[in-house]
Amino acid sequence: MQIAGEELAPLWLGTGGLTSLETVRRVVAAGAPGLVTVSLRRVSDTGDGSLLATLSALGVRVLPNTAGCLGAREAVLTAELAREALGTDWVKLEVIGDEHSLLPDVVELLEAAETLVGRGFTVLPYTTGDPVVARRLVDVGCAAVMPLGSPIGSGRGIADPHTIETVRAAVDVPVVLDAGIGTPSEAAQAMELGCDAVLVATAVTRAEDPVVMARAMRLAVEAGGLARGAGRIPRRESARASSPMRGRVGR
Amino acid sequence: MQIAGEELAPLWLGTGGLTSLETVRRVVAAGAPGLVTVSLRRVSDTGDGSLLATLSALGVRVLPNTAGCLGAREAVLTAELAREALGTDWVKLEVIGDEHSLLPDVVELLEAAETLVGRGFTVLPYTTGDPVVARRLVDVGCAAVMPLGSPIGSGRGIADPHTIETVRAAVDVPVVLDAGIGTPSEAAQAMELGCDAVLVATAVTRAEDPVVMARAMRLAVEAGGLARGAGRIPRRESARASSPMRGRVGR
Amino acid sequence: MQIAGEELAPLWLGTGGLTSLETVRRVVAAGAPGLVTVSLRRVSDTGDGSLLATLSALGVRVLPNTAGCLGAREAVLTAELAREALGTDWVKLEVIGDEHSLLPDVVELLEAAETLVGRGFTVLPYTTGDPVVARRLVDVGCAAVMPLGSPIGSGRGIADPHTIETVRAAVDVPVVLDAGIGTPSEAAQAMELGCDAVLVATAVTRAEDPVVMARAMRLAVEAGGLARGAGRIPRRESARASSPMRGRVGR
Amino acid sequence: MQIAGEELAPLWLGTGGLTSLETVRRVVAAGAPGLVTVSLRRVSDTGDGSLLATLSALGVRVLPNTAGCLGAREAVLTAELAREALGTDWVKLEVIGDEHSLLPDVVELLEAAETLVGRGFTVLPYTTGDPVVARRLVDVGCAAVMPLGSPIGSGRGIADPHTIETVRAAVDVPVVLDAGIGTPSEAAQAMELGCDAVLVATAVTRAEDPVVMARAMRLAVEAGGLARGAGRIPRRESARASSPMRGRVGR
Amino acid sequence: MHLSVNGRPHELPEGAVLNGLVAALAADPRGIAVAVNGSVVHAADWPATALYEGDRVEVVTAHQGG
Amino acid sequence: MHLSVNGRPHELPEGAVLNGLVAALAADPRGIAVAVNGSVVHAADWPATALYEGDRVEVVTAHQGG
Amino acid sequence: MHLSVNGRPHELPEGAVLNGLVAALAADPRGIAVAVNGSVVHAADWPATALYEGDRVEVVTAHQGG
Amino acid sequence: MHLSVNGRPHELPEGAVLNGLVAALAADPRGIAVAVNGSVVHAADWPATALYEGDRVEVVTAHQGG
Repeated sequence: MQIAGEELAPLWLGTGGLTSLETVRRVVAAGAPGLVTVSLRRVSDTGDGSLLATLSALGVRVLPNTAGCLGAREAVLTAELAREALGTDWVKLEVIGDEHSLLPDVVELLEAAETLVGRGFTVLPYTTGDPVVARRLVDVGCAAVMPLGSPIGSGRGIADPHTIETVRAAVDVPVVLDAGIGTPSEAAQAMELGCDAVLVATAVTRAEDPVVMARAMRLAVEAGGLARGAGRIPRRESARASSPMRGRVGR
Repeated sequence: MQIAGEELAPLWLGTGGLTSLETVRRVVAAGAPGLVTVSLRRVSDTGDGSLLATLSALGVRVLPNTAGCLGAREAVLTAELAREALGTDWVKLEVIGDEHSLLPDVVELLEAAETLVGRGFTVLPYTTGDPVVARRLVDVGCAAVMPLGSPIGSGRGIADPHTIETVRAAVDVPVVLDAGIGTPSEAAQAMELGCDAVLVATAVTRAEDPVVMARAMRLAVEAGGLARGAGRIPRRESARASSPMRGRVGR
Repeated sequence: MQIAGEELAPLWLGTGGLTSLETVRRVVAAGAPGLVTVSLRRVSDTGDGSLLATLSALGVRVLPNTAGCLGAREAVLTAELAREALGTDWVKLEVIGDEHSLLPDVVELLEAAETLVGRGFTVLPYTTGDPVVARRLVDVGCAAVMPLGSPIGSGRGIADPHTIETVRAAVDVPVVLDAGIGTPSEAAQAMELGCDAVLVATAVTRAEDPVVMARAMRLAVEAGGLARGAGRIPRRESARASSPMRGRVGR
Repeated sequence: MQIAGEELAPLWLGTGGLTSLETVRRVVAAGAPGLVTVSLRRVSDTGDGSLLATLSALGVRVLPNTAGCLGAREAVLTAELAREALGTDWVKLEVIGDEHSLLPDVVELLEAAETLVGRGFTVLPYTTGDPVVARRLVDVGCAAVMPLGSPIGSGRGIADPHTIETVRAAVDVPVVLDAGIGTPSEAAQAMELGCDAVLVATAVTRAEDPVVMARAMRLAVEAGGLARGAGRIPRRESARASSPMRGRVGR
Repeated sequence: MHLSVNGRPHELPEGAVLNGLVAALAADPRGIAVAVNGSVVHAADWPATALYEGDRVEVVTAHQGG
Repeated sequence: MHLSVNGRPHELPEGAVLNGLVAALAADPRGIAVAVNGSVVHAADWPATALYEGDRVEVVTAHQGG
Repeated sequence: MHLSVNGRPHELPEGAVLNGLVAALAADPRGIAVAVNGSVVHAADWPATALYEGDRVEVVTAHQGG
Repeated sequence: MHLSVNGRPHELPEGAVLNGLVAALAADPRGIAVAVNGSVVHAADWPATALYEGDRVEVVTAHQGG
């Protein structure tokens, strides 16, 4: 899939929750992600500062997010700081309604998106499964939309597949499933539903074996993408024989 | 996974519905299946007879089935003929209750299984999601159980995932999901639920592009198997932040 | 609905778990069940013996079950004792495969059903969602079939609605949903799917307020039954306006 | 439930699609709704004008909607006309994003809601399952929120029950499920999830027998409301016996 | 003069007032609401409301709806 | 002599009959059913049913159940 | 004489043996299995297997299947 | 003078400039971004950026995140 003319692998990985930079290295190697996301935090709270060095050594694209921002003003400032710190004008725009549900606040999101597009950012907004909001995000210039499957970190997969299909049908920019994925089968389903990429964070970083899970996600996302192009069989109410009924012995 | 001490890849393919032997070749190459299934039919109804030659040239294991048999007697005779024709004592035992639903008749199935085990067959029975029946099939000596996800050819996936988990917990032989799979995400889910292999027929053979779908299924089954070993995150009612909440700008 | 020519209300209630005979009285009054089920237990384990007196004072039909029986022989003896103790030849036939899953053992169930029908019982078997087994139960003379929605006491509702529809289509005797119901919406759904009655035990007896829940179940079962006859609208992929689009202001 | 201090029955009915005023009368009698909704349309397109006379003769509260409005300005004018024509300042506020999906445009919806509240209306907005938007609607003064279960007229029920629970938890005004209900079981489920009322239109008006379906919906909504207060049993992974295991014959 | 009434072209003599137009469209004024150029005009004001070239008039009433 | 009654060891004098055993276990015989060695014995036959060493007796009644 | 071959009526001269019938139905005997009256006859026995009036013969091979 | 640095009270001598503060907080300036009173200050401007009583300074860098 492509963002702003750049070709990216369809699995995107979050890094939050990985327990060491060595694990980051091995997860990135196993998942071969199109990009990895990072957050921006105060130096006094970040501990080991060599994450960026590790990621640039791996040559993987880094996408800063505005995770945890509760309003457009905060999110815009965080995006500006990210551009300064990381030297990229791409941003995963996250504006949440509250710290409990972590669900998007689409009103503040639209305001922040419009502002950042105006300042030259490539904006990838984390949003709900609402196709009308998705269309508005594209109208203000977002480069993709990132609807959630279910709440962040919940591992409940795609709660209502129909919403993803409607978002897919509503916009002509890439659709990236964001949040809720717990297993490879759910990541594959996202692609089958028409997504161009899948962002997985907790499902990999907090799995018992993040490295193996990263590889599983990579294979699943590839499988789902291939399947979309291969034309699935229709769902049928009744059965249909896969062996011929004619020519059976004794009939 | 292993059947009767033999190592097999976890994707199994049906061949019914493929439109040419060339397609059979390309599908087998793309899917790299642990085995492929064939049916036994009267010569006067089989047309092109070189299917076996094609498959043996590919070096893939062939598993004859008793598809379409409505009683134990028919199924046993069909299995005997298959052993004679193909020189294998493995059989996918299928005894259906009627030609409409194509659902197993577990009473006739148990009788046929016991008979065939007694005659030295390695019996792989197509059965329902009933763990008590599964245990009985193992008690009479079946080498695996093959519960259905949903009706044959329906493409409705795994209608009740809990049944697969209960069958998995009920037996200590390999569990192979059989019937109902429509997409790679569903094949991956079967493995995540604890299956050791997945048999896919219609979903590949009647896809718009069977070759690409075969490859997608192969990747998905591998992904699901890896995921089971990698320890998925728990499902949570509420959200959990994947980026740290501490150290946010402006808070 | 009718069993053996007798008209019965479509809500059936279990009595296990009710904390007092007074609660039994109030639950029966609130639920107005077509019948209530009881188990047969050794006198040394039954404590307060006036349950039957209470039920006969209420004038409600009593259906003994063979709950907990692990084989046909046990179940047949328990049914014989029930006929002797209660003076009814109706029996809810339950033969389970193990004490953990409490799922039916359909092989032993079919054997016990045939025996009891031969001895003049009106047999109502607790069975799986397998339509082929359901047809066999009717073939040996059962007066109804009672497929489970999900495991006994699990409150998970109807795990796979399609199985209930297929059982409904497979037999011409009454279908009574048995086991798994947790809420009135699930009881209503059972009726919408074509069941003639719903047996609810734990969902009422272990609710915080069994009396109110019994009334709720009664209303829900009536609602579902009415709906089946009223012809539901088809499910549609896309929306359809319920207000006319013509004549809107300003268009 | 109460809106603006007024007690209303928990079933609300739409009138679109009923084929005659006589059917309107019989459906209202069967459903005993807390209110019925009507649309505002140009006289030249409304045909038989005696709908209002019929409804006022029935003594049922009438709630005008702004169905089909594509922007805040249109919706506000339609609401003003409704107040003038019907003499009520209650309005079901509907602002859709497009004429195909009929899904709410939450940005225009919030603007229209704020304007109408400022002009003294009692605003009942048709909205998405987004709890953050729901909270904003309450913040601008809406008297209730009406989240959709699935698209208008689709009869697909509550696509993601979790969204209704989160909306319920997010606001302290009445929650009325609006759109998508196809069957009584789904209406009961809405109440079980915490809704205070359910608005049903197409599911009744386009049922084969709208009068019987209206009665079924009334019973189902009452059942669901009772159940919420009665404390459902928890869902369990495994079974739990509803008859005692102790004291069985032969054990 | 040329007006738009309920989205359609409409001819009226100079000096026409709203009251007459509404009466022509709806036998019974009860349950009728009217807007001229996007603003509601109360029934009491119909007699005194003159209409002009190009006015956009909406005359609506309740209709069955979801 | 030693019998098994409802799965538990039970002592009875030689010559005991079923009637007495049932009476000892259940004050009110209504709603009671009895099996000896896996066969039901009708209430009418209790007085005439002698018990023997090793008999397995089940005495049951209705209990709350699902 | 009259036989049933693969479910269809079939005429054969008296004294016919299985070998010839199979050859007539399948050019290449590899991958072919045969049952007469419900019992499998191994390929080695085809030449020596006489056919009789009313025999039911099944001649099958592998076919694509699920 | 009293400032707020990353949300905590901070003391600096009169005349302090941003450069020194950043250096004190982060050994390596690469990957560091700074905002004063809600506006980003580019690294090139740190030496010339004087700090004043009450300034709110944010000094941030990349951290693992979803």
